[in-house]
Amino acid sequence: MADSSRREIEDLVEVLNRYHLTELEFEKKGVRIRIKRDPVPASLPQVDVSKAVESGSPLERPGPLHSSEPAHFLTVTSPIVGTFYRSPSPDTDPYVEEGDLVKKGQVLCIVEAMKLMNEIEAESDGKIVKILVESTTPVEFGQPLYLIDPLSGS
Amino acid sequence: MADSSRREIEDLVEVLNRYHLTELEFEKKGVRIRIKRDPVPASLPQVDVSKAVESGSPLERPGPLHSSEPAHFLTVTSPIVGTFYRSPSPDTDPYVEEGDLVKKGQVLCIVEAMKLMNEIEAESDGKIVKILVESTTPVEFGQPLYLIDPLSGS
Amino acid sequence: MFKKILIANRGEIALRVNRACRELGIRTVAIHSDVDAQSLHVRYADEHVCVGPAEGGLSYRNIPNVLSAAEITGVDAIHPGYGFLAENAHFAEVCESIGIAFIGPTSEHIALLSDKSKARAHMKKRGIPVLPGSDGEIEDPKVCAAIAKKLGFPVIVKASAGGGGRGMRVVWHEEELTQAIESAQLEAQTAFGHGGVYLERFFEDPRHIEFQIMADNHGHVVHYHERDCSIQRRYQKVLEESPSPALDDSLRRKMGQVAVDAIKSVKYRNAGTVEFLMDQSGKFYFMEVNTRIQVEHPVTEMVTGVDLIKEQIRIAAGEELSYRQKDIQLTGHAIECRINAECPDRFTPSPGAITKFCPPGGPGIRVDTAMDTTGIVHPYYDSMIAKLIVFGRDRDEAIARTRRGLDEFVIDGIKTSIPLHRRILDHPDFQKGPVSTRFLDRLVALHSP
Amino acid sequence: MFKKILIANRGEIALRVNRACRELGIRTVAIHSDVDAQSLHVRYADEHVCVGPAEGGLSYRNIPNVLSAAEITGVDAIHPGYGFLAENAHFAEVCESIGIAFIGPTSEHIALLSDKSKARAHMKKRGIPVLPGSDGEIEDPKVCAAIAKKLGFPVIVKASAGGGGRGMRVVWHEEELTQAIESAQLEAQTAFGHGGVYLERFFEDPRHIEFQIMADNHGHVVHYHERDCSIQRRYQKVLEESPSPALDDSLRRKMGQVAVDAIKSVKYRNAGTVEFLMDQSGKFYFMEVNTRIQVEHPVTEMVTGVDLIKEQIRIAAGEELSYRQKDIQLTGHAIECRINAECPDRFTPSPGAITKFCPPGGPGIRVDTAMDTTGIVHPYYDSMIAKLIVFGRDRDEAIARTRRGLDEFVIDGIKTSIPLHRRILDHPDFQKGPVSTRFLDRLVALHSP
Repeated sequence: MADSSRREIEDLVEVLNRYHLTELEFEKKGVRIRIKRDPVPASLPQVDVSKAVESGSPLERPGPLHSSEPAHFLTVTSPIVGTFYRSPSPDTDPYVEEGDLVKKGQVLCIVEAMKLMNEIEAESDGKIVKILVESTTPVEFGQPLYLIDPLSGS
Repeated sequence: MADSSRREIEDLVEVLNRYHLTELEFEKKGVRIRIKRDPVPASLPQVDVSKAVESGSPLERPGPLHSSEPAHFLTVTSPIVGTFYRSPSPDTDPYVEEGDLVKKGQVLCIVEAMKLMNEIEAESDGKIVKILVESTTPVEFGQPLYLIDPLSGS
Repeated sequence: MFKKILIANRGEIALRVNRACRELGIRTVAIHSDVDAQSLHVRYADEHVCVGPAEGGLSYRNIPNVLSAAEITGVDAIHPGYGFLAENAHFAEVCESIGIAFIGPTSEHIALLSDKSKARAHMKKRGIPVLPGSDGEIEDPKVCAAIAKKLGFPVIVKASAGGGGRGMRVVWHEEELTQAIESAQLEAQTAFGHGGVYLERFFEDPRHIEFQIMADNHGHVVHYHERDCSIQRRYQKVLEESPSPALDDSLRRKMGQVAVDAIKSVKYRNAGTVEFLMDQSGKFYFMEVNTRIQVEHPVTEMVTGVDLIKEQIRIAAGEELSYRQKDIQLTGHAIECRINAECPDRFTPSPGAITKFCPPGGPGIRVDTAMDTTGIVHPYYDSMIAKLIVFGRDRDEAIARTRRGLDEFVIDGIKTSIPLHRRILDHPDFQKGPVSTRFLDRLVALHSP
Repeated sequence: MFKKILIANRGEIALRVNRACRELGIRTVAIHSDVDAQSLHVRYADEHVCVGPAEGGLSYRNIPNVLSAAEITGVDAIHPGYGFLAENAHFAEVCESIGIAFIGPTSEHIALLSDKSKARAHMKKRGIPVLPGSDGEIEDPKVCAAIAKKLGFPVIVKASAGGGGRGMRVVWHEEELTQAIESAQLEAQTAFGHGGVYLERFFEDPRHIEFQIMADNHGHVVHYHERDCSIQRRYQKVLEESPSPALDDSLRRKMGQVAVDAIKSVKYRNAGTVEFLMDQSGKFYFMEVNTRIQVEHPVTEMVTGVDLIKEQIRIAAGEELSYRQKDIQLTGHAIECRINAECPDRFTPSPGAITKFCPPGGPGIRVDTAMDTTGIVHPYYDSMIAKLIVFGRDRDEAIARTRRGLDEFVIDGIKTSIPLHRRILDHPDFQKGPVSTRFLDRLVALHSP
């Protein structure tokens, strides 16, 4: 197995863990990876299994998420097409790092389009959970740039 | 795994979460992503199972036909393409009528093809339940001509 | 030759351009709105960039985002298709300024020719026959009335910036004139941001004849003969054919030469269409130049064997025209039916999910569409979902084959204009030959519920 | 003109004939086996008759049932397509005897020309160049050996009743001769019910060139120029084109005249194909006449603009040819790819359910198929499920466009020969021009697993 494949799988496992999935399948260019994990063992003791079996209706929709962390995350997306920069210039620090607390209206990054620097601001208070794009990367309209946890910021 | 793929997966997770789905499959230009999560058990105990059972599953398939009489009927089909005649000539009686009992090998009708008269015989004893084609009508290969009840003939 | 082209459009024309690029070995970048992410024009492209939300003004017409998409993908050229940014002089100008080839004429050509009144004046000065009318835009009601009287009623008020029937008013009596001018000005101001109007004599039963032109950067201009687009509903083309049943060879040569002269007089470049209005007696008048490839270009491709989009790309890359006029021969007859997602009786749009899409096949049939075996017709964009283009050895065969193609065409889930096309093709007047631009409005009025 | 035609076939050719009938305003009757009841060729027809179970010998080749179907539906004529009953002299004869027009040559023509050895002898007598070989069938091993030595090895043993490579043996050395003759006779007897064989000189790297012919009942004969069918796998045509890259205008005219002479010498009627073998030096030899419309007829239609099926029907109805030789001009270049349901490496059939079928579109693309947006490939019949036919202004454009068309073609659920066609079109030898009938076998041998 090539190193790159190994890395890909590990990346996928990370996603699986982070979002509490039980299965993830990924296929691209003839490579297919499928990873699977037993449903969350940690929470098992709290679930009343007998009742779960009794209820039995296959049509029942799942209720709100049990482990709800990601559900309330906000995604900051690019409002324009251009090139994403995390810092105002090559020799300055990034506007924000993962883990930073940000205020509504605070500049998070720049998207350059047609030589114009467009500042992208936070739409609410919160904590930067994840930076999704590397600096100097081209981004398209609607592309997710940051994950923000608004609860952490309050 | 490329950043763009990672981003795509995370986007999908977001959709999964937002709409409380348990499985999501996405395919685009040779990239296929499938993510899955266990249904959330939290709400299970609140379901009143007894009522769910009483109400009757809407998924229940209808059972075998209630009125099962035709199930054992035999269909006599035309083995050739041609014109169907119930009697050997225009001024004679039909070979058989509805309600007649017939013996295996008994001539039921004629199918004329290319000026040749082809006699069609009963393949088993039985009662003519129904004559399905009118005399002098063109018939195709496999077209049902008679319904026979073999039990009535025994 | 270009290495990579951004196709600034969607739907069938985006696929059409993509196909030309593939055949030339050029990589393609699709742009798309967010609702179009799964569209065929995106799937066909080598790369794709989302440029905005569903609404065209915020995505396909969004000049900064479209140009940014071109920059981040590093393309050499942009093909605008038709509609959206195809006739936007500002867009062409910015492309020029940042060194990305705009596959079409220069921004100056677009600016000059999109002002119908100026274009008219220019052509008149060069001896091109134009419709009798006012010299330039009109303002003073009294001057207007005098011109109108001299032309003879009915006259037509047209917006300089107009197109597609907007900002137009037919005036049958002198007393209606002032009000018609004012309402046309208002409509033009609202629709195009420029309220200028001019006057022309109005012909009641004209034919719409247009010549396809191609001009390279080396001074060569050729025409690919005419298209007859007289089958229109409220100034919108519905069905086109080539050659026109109203032209004989001598008239065809004469009009073709006038079209080439008109194009040469402005030192035009790339693909364009010279539109003429022709009266019942065969007299023809310059109307306008369309500075883009047109929806109906395939009928010309069918009867000349030329790939107009590839030729556009080659010329924009600086190559010479690959044909001289004498090489361009008309063979057979072609008809195009624009298949719209619309109710065939009331012409209201019929967007929604196409549950089954199965185009016709066999000899002489070409289908240009962005639909897969299923598809979605979004309410945000043009309702045209497919073009059925048919070739026959003569007009009779083309008509018979088009009817056959329409019969075979399966589009389930939405309503389409296929029944309207059947009515046109079944009509004895159409089958016989030349009809006027009012043929279809009359036919529709007869059938209206 | 006929009022109603029975189409005695299935698949794409049944649709092809149906389309011609629709365009001529003729009603159609489809025949079908029981597994084909839902097929597109049935749904397209005005009427349909089930003529037997799945197996072709009991349905599509079942002469009494097919003729009964014609009688009960009251048709004037039968179009046999290709395969099944198309070259069955007995079937044509019965049609003639009951007053139903057989759309093709007379039963006598079929009988004469389907005996390859007799046809060869006939043509030789009329001064048509035939391959050096035996005069008629051979029996005596000693006489054989003498002929073979005179011809020079290698020689080829061919069945008089043969076709598609069956009953053929290449003999490289004298000592193999007797055994080769015996085994060819046995194979021919088994396959065709007639064991007669004859000898010809064997060419190692020939081209297969054939001329499309049409002859009316009034003594007129024209040819529609040639098709190059050198891309074959084990004597089965895979890809065809027109014009041939191996012919220049002078050779084309010469061969065309010989083809017309051959056809006139037997007072032939309706559509036919004169097949020639051409050696590396450009010398050509008559091989045989195919007395039917052929799978590859669309490439001729693309470059001449003629509808050959309609012309067949018109002629069978007694009309004169609608073209004189001088009216038939070659324009551009056309390529046909036969898309088979088969594993592209091992060539084993791949029947089953097609879950998605989406043909390519746009300029220069024609698809002849009986598949809907989905479909079933039955194991009982020929594995060809579609023909991709492509027109370009020249061979280079046709090749680029065919590659584009193959890339666009979506057929999910089964394996197809599309990858094989890509390999052919990508090959520099093919792109450069003339290759021999052994090109593909060599290419396949290189790639075989």
